[in-house]
Amino acid sequence: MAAASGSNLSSEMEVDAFRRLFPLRFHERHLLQSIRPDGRTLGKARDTTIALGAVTSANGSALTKIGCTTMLAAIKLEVMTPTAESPDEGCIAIDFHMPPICSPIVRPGRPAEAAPVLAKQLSDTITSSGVIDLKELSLVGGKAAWMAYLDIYCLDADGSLFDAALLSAVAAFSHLRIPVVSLNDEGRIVLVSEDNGGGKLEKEPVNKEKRKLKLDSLPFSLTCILHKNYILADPTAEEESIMETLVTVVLDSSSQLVSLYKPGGPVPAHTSAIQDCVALTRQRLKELQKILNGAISDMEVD
Amino acid sequence: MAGKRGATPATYSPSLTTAKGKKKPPIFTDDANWVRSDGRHFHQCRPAFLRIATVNSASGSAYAEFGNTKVIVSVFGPRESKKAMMYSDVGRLNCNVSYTTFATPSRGQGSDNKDFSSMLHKALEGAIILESFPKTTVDVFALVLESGGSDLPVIISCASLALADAGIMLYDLVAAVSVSCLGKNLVIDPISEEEVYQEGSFMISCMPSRNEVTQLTVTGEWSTPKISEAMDLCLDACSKLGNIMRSCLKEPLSAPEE
Amino acid sequence: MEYVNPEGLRLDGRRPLEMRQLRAEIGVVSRADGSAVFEMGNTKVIAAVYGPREVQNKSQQINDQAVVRCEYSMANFSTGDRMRKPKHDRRSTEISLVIRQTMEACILTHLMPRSQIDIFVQVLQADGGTRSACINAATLALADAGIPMRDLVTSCAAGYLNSTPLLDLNYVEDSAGGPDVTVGILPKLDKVTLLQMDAKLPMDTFETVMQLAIEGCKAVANYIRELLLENTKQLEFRRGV
Amino acid sequence: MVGLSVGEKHFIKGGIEQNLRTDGRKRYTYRPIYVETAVIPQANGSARVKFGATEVIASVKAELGKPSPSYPDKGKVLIHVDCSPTAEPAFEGRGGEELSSELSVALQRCLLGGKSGAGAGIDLSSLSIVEGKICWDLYIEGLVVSSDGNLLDALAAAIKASLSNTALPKVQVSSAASDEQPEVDLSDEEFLQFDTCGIPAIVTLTKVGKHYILDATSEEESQMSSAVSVSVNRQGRICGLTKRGGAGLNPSVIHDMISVAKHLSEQVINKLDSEIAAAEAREEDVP
Amino acid sequence: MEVEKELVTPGEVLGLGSDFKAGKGAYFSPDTKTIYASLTGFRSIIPPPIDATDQRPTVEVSGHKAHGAVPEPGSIVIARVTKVMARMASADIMCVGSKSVREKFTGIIRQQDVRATEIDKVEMHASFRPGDIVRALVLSLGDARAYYLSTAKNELGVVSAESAAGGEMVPISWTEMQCPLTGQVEQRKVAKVGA
Amino acid sequence: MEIDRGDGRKANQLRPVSCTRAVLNRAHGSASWSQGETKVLAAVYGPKAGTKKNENPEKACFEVIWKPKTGQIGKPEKECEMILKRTLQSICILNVHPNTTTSIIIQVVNDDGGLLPCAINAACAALVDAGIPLKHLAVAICCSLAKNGRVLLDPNKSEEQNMKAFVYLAFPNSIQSVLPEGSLQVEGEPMEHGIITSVTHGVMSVDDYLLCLDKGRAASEKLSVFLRSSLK
Repeated sequence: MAAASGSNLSSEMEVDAFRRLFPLRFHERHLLQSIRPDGRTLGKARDTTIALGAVTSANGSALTKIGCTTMLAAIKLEVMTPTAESPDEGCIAIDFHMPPICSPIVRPGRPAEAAPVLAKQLSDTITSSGVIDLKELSLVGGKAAWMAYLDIYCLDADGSLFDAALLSAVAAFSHLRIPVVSLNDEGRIVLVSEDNGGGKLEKEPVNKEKRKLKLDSLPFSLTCILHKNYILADPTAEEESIMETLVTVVLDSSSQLVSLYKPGGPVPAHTSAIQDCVALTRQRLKELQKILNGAISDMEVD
Repeated sequence: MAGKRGATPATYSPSLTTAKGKKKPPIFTDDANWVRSDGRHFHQCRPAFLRIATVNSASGSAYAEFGNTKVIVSVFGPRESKKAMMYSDVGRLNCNVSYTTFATPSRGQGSDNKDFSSMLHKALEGAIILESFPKTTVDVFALVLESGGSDLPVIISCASLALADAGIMLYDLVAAVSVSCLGKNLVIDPISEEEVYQEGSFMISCMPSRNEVTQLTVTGEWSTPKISEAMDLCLDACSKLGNIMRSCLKEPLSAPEE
Repeated sequence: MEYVNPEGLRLDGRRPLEMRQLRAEIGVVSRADGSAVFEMGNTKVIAAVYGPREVQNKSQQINDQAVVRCEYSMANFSTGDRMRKPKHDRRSTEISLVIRQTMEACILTHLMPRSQIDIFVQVLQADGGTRSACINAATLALADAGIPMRDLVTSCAAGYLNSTPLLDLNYVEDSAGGPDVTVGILPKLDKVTLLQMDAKLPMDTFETVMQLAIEGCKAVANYIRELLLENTKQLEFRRGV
Repeated sequence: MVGLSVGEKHFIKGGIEQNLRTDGRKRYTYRPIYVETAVIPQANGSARVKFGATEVIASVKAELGKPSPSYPDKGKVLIHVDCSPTAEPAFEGRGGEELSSELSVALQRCLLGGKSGAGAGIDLSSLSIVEGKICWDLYIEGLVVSSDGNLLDALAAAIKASLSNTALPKVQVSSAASDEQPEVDLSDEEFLQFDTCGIPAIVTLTKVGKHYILDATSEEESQMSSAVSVSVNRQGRICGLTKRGGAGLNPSVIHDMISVAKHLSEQVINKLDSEIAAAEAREEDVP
Repeated sequence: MEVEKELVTPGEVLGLGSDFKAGKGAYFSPDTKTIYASLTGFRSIIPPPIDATDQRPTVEVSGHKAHGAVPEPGSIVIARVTKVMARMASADIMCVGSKSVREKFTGIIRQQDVRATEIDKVEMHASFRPGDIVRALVLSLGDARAYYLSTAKNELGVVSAESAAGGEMVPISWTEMQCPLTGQVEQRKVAKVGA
Repeated sequence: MEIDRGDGRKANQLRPVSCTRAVLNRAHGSASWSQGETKVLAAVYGPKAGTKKNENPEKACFEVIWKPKTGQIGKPEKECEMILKRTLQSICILNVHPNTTTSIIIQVVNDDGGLLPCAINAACAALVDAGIPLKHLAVAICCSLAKNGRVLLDPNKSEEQNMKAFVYLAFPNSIQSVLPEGSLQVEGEPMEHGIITSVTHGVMSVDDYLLCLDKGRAASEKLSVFLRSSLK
């Protein structure tokens, strides 16, 4: 191994400087003992937390943290006139933002070029996974329907952004409450405030109580790095920048394959590697479902 | 079934059923014992929740929550200035404030306070020892997650915490408070409803322990005595806020290194 | 729409071959190396010249002559409608290019190698013929800045409406859709340095309209020359020579 | 910006200490003010103001518009400033944008008062025609032609002069009863003049070393540690205040600066009004 | 002798100017004649060296992570060479002293700063190659774009380099390095590895 | 069990493929690739000196510009640019021309389904035409999954839209290796079975995905034979 002969140089240099100058050698030395610089085993994901209802001014919101990567998703419902060809369907507009606060690479003038790519990936995955039945967003057939603006903000970018963003989107949808509305005389939908719910009502409210969205197959994802014959689950930003082959597997709760996304990368993925990734994702799926249900249950409590 | 690719259709947000043509909500009558909508009396600020080191990939960061106003600030640097910049033997400060789309009740309002970035720059400029990092730049980026009223003072205080967390040499922390004038009485730390109906506003950012004012903006009509009354009110609110900020900075250090 | 009434008078009372009233002032911007205001009737333009000075970005530097850069911008209140004038829309970029090429032709750039000359033109009031007014203002500003030039560049526009050639069109005549010939000449060297025309014109009428415009340019040249002589006399007087 | 050698910097600071500035003025004296009105014939009102070498042009255009839902009984006033590259090569392209937005916000803060429009120099309710339906929208545009310091005061003076020169056509509301857009016809003979006594003047005190100076040139501004712009109206009430510049200021210093500004403002307002009256007079005899 | 550890934040008074000298993390404000803290950390007092004329102890703030390392004149940096031109080589500074920088700074090594002897006959391409790791001394803040670096001492110069064949080269003299795989010798300005 | 596809093709029959090289004279390398109605024109300029802002100067860097048929560049175009850039970077030898930028411009002439694979093939042909050193070529194919579980290869636009799901796959092309014992063995699997790029649309089961993989590999043999013959 080339690193050994350079040892006289690295022994007297500090670990921190060696990590900055020879990142690949630094990581490969760890992989030999199948651990990673932050102490995790190869297949273990970072600890994940979900906090629902982080934004009071939004109809549904969630803050998720996977290790240091932090995402804030918020859904605001607005009324739109549905299109002619799908009169009784609402619509979802998904947008992903990387503000300058999330990483040193992003400058206010120049947005990160990964942001539009992730936005497209997220909207493809969410629409094709069918987690939201657009018919539930309809209000008055042909005249009014809900337009759900889902905005996901990356507050701290430390690797596997897609997993954290998808998790925050799914959590925000499960926290979404559709407000009670009624049609007033000018044909505009207006909120019916809870207190005078029982009071005089020119129009009986379109939907009775503040209801939740019925969510069936929730998609969960795991990104892995293929390097030589190692598979590293849930990489940090440093690992992603050194070993560039990423495979993102998205499974839904009925363990159907929603998407398998491998955008090139020096290491070709063989079938065995694909199967290992899918197995890791299945195991990760159970973990995430447990965390999400925990968050939902203690939200119902308070 | 892909999401709408073309221009998203025009949408409007269903606002609360407000009766038409109501002049000014009666709660702003001029009698003295009137209590504000969120129960605070005139000279009481909202509870401040502050935390530092919230963004790992930034050199320094801070999160501030004053009632419904939630702000995250991260500081990068001192790092290389942009190529276009000329040589300067004094460090440079670069500030940028942005709003999330869901920060304000209606979607588009975030963009109309473009001048916050230059106001933040002027408020912080006086407190940073620029000579300690020649030729390089310190970037201060703020993101307002939720706009609940008097956003700029919260941004300034949170930014000075983030600078301290990043280890940038400061003359002093910067605490900022704003006061609205409704009828005769001065209302400190106004929420957005109060801001809409204010006749005048008085925003001050100062260095609490050196007792120096770095930024001051006044709008509306004020008589001189009222200005000095507002000034004293704000200065002692700033010193109280300064102590809260200092305890927030000391707290992770005094606790055993986890 | 009748642009020339039977008695031969135009809408604003001028004869077809009559120019609008010229007024100019030199040295209005004290911090600029050279500046001038030029008014043709209601069209009012201010020009400022900075240079020759150090080239800002080294990539544009030419080592045997000076780089001439120009920026044309319109004030928000300059035209009737109040629409916000974005700085870099196509029209202003095109006019900046025209002014730069015209001025570059007449400045002796090889005398000032590796330097940069900035010409900034701001339209305060636009009432037709802004292009010509800008060139005349730029010439005055360059002269005020003492930049060596082959000759003055003066410009004037002429049109053809109701089958009569009209000199120095105003906004109403300009937007009547008729042909608009803008000419820029070096009066002493009697050379045409700028010729722009849009819309169709038979060859012979084009000849007469162009000749008319050249006459206009010569008249502007005389006015400018007198103004510069007057200005130099004042400078001499002020220096008490 | 202005390249000053160390010697020049000391020369400027020393001069201010001894109350004798580089151009011979005292600390609180203005440069010669020159006002010319109706420079832009197409606008409802316009003015060109020169403070020594600083020259700005302001124009007011009035259009009929719909009042904002939250203030149905008030007209709207929008102030926008533009920095022309003729003033400084650095304003070329997008260079001048930051300064112009800063000036626009400072002017709005000093002239238009709080969000509700109360305490504004311009009485917004006088702009309303039919409450909730039609009102006058005033678009005030400022243009910096040549900049040699003290832009904010010059712009405020130019706006005050252009407003006094503004002539709003008289308005008859023909069909008053109907609910939607009532037709309005504008008579172009008699105009109602704008009362500008309420409009404040801005006084900027620039602190260099220990002392403050008035109407600073750009060289002096490059030496300032901080500056306070106070807008004071005729009744002596403060209608807006902006502190610029980096260094911190002791609150007592600020109070002192405010009182000095108040005291000086009467002198400035009278000087401006006399200049405007002279300009109006000049305008009468040369149509 | 350390006074019991007391936590200070920027702006807190550390002592009067008359009885303390301002050390690291503190500054002296002339108009109020007091010393304030400029960083968050523990207040510590360092006794004055015995022979120093000024007997006042220095007060400083320590313990808190100072801002990321910034190259200053006189600091030893480790950089990776990016481009080599006829008269200078440009390099990305990765570490200042032993601390790595969060984001790279650009430095250039001019021809006259490569070595101390016959500086005008220096052949840049024989001293550095893109990709080499170099230990250098920061000469000055340089110009707007880059810091001026120098490798004019024995222990400065190329510390590690990759040969054309990809092997990690071993230094054999102060001007040559050899590739262990192919045995090929390449020219470099080599840093003498410390004892 | 024969499924009649709109144009009468069998399940794993590809659309007619045509590739012409050196179509543009100003570009260093260019190729136009058409599969059925889908036609893409690729041009390669470079390697030019200098690298972009935060690119690594020690390696050659690639820049992909995707020009859609109509409209401006939106998020889908940015995604295709990123996928194409990563794919091409993985097949080129990067350390031959350090500190250079090669820009690849993709102009969509017509899109009738399977746009991304067609673009990948066109880009590879253009890179060969420009003489850029490549480790191996990439061959891309689109496999779609019908409702009844059958895999259809190279669907056109209408088929793509009403299929249950489809996946774009890119494989290294098969090589006639000089070594006697057949192509290179990499941990027991022939080298060209490794996937370079895989992008799926629509929900499918894992085994369906593996089925698509095998079908795709078989089809890529045919495509690489065509590619090799067209490049001679």
